[in-house]
Order: sequence, then structure tokens, then C-alpha cells
Amino acid sequence: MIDVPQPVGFTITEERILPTALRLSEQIIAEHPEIGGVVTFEGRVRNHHKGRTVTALEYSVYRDLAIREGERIVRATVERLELPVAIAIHRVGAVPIGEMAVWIYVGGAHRQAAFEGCREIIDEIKRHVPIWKHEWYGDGSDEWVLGNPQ
Amino acid sequence: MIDVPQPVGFTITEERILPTALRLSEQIIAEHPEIGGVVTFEGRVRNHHKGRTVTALEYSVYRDLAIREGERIVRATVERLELPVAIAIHRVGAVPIGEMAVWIYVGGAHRQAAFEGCREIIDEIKRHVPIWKHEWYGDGSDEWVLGNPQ
Amino acid sequence: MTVTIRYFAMLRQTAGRDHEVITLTDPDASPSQLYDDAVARHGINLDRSIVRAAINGRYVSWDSPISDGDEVVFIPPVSGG
Amino acid sequence: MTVTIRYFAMLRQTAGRDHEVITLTDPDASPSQLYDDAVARHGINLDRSIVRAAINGRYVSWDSPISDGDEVVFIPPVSGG
Repeated sequence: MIDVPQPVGFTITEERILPTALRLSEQIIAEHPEIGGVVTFEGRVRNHHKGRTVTALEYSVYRDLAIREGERIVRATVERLELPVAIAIHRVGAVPIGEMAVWIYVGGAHRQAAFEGCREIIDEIKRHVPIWKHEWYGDGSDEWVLGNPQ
Repeated sequence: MIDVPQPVGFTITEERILPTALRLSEQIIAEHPEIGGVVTFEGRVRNHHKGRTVTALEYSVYRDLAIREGERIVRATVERLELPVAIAIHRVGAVPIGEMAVWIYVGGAHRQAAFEGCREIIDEIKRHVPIWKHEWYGDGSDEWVLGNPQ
Repeated sequence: MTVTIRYFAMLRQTAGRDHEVITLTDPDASPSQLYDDAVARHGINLDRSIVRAAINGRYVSWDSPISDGDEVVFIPPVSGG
Repeated sequence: MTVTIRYFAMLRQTAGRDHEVITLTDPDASPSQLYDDAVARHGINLDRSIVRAAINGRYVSWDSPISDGDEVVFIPPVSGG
């Protein structure tokens, strides 16, 4: 079980996310009867990227800044949309194909805010959190993937 | 485990959704390595409605039409957005406070289509699927909740 | 011809039944007429403008034709999800 | 004064190191100067227009002041999520 601040928080881990995601889903549902809608996002490691077969992938992180930016993003969204629950977990290090790289759980009194909040958090994480993807391809080559600069 | 058509389908059940949702989340992740983003929506029975305490809730359904409309909605979204996976489950009958009334799972190659698809499916279900909510309140009264007419 | 009207939710509660079999003498009867008759017969207080009609498990317009043996259902504003 | 530059991802690979300690003689040195020096020193081929600067774990502008003992990091376009 990954240690993640609740009910609002961001964390970085080198462990598999799925067991924590399943456990938290059950736990939060039990502890927050005021929540009417939950939206989750799972970002997974695909076996393809721009037409090439991806055979392995590793995320690097600048941890101090990543935690600071991640927490800032989650808190800003929670405050703007008055969300009771918002949790984001990003995995780093080597992540096998098909496993989760990022998991976001957002609970709101109504579904609109939960959808908007979940999407805002993943969009902002992809813009600002200093994590970089290193991909290895089926043809033996490898590449540091460049995101869209801000 | 609720019997639900995969990887695209809609079903109505009187059972608890959570165990099926947890199991399907693991299974689909394993079977669909082409999926990069998964968005799920959980609609839950709240303990409040327009300022009143809700003590019990029951959903009625016109099953023939509900299945037909639900399948139509999911298929239309899948085709429009080219989604590999989209599953929706709606529970009917008495649903305890805090438990899931509806669960939607949408997987796409990229996150934008998954977010858009998940939101479209729940919005369309709430518009067109003939299911009605009967609520009982803390003051002893009860009410058939009227949705927004289409 | 005869048609079966099925009632759900608040309409079932108001009508006090889950279905009824109706004999129609007018071959051009439409769901809208059936609804207006049901409103009068059972004291239903839901305006037709917010109700939809279904025949044999499909949404139809209020002026659709009705055939012998059809199942007609009036759909109050839905509140699932 | 001395500052520590830390490198991540493709910059770490190109620079061939995860950090280096630099002695600055110019008290008005900014992250932009440090980056231009690093580009020249290590053959980095990432244009500064797509890179961001951080000092002590916070994003800063390229013309921010630098103090003795600061940790400076250059952030290539991120690709998490």
C-alpha cells in the first residue's frame, strides 16, 4: 500500500499503483458518504508510441519539485471546484508495459466537478510536474520523450 | 460477478457493482495493452438531496427500453470516439446509501477520448435510460425524483 | 384492437396498477390520446410535455401509429445515474 | 559563490553527470547564463526556449537572482502522466 495523503494529496512512488488504487477506492467510498460522483483516471504504459513498438519504459523524476508542483496542482483544483477528495499518484522508475503510470481519484458532491477536476489535475501534471519518460523500442533504439513545452 | 458484455456493453443489475468494477478494472488492464488512458465514473447514492437527509433509495426500471437505450448510447459513443473499451452498469432496486448506482469504464488510446466518452455516456444515460429514483427522507416523507425532461 | 399500457415509477403509484389492457375503437388512436385518457381515468398530474412515449420497448413520437397487441409505456422524466 | 547544478533525464545523459558544483565570479549571474555556459561546456542541444529553470526545488524565471549554495536545475519539456 502506497502512503498517500488523504483526502487531498499527491505522491510519487516506485511501487505498483493498482493495489493501492483498488484499496483506496473501497476505503474512500466508505468514509465519504457526501460524495455523489467519483471520476478516476488511469494513465497506462502503452505498447506503442507514434507507430513504434515500445518494449520498455522508465520515468525519471526531480522529486523535490515534482512533489511541490503535484501538491500545488491538486490543492488548486480542490479549492477551485470545492472537491472533498482528490488524490494523485505518479509512478517512477521502470514501469512494465500495461501497468499504471499515473492514477487520479476525484470525488465531488456532483459529477460535473469530479469530471472537471480529474481532467484538470492530469492536464496540469502533464504540463508542470518534472517527470521524464525514457522509452526503448522494438528496433533497438531508445529516446527521451519530449513533452509539449509550456 | 455481474455478467456484462465486453469490451463494449451496457447492463442492468440488482447486485452490488463494486466487486465487479474492481475485477473488471484488473482484467481489462491485462487484456488491452493498446489502452493508454482509462476514465471511470462512479455514481453513488448520497445521504443528502437538495438539503434533505436521504435515508433510503430505490430505482425502478423499464428494462426492455433501458437495455436498448443503454446499448445504443454506449455503442454510439464508442463509434464516434473510436474507443476500444466502454462498459456501463446501472444498479436498480434498493441501493444502500454510499453504494454505487452506476459505474462506467472507458478506455482509449489517449486520455482525451476516454474523458469525453465517459462523460458523454453518463450524460446520455441520465437523459434517456428509463430508470427512476424513489427517495425516502429523514422527516418520513418520500418522493419520486423527476429528472430534467428531454 | 387491444393494447397493453404499462406503468412505471410515479405513474404506477398514481394509477394504482402496473399495467392495464385497453380496447381501442379508433384505429387512428395515438399515444397522445392514450395518455390524455389515462390522465383523466387515473388522475395523473404529470403534464404530457415532460413525458415521453414508448411502444414495444422503443421511444416513439406522440403521434405514432398504434397496432393491435402493442405495449405502450409513458416515460416520466428519468432520474437514473 | 558556488552553486550546484543538477541534471535530469536527457540533460543528465548529455552532460554525463547528475550534478556539478560551479564557482561563479559574476554576482549577477542568472540561470540563463548558467544554462548557456552548460550548453557550451557539455554540448547540450536543447534550445533554452523550451527549457525551464528551477532554484531550490521551485520554478523560477530565467533572470532570477542566484545565491551562494543554491541548487539550480534545468527542466526539459516534461513527459510524465
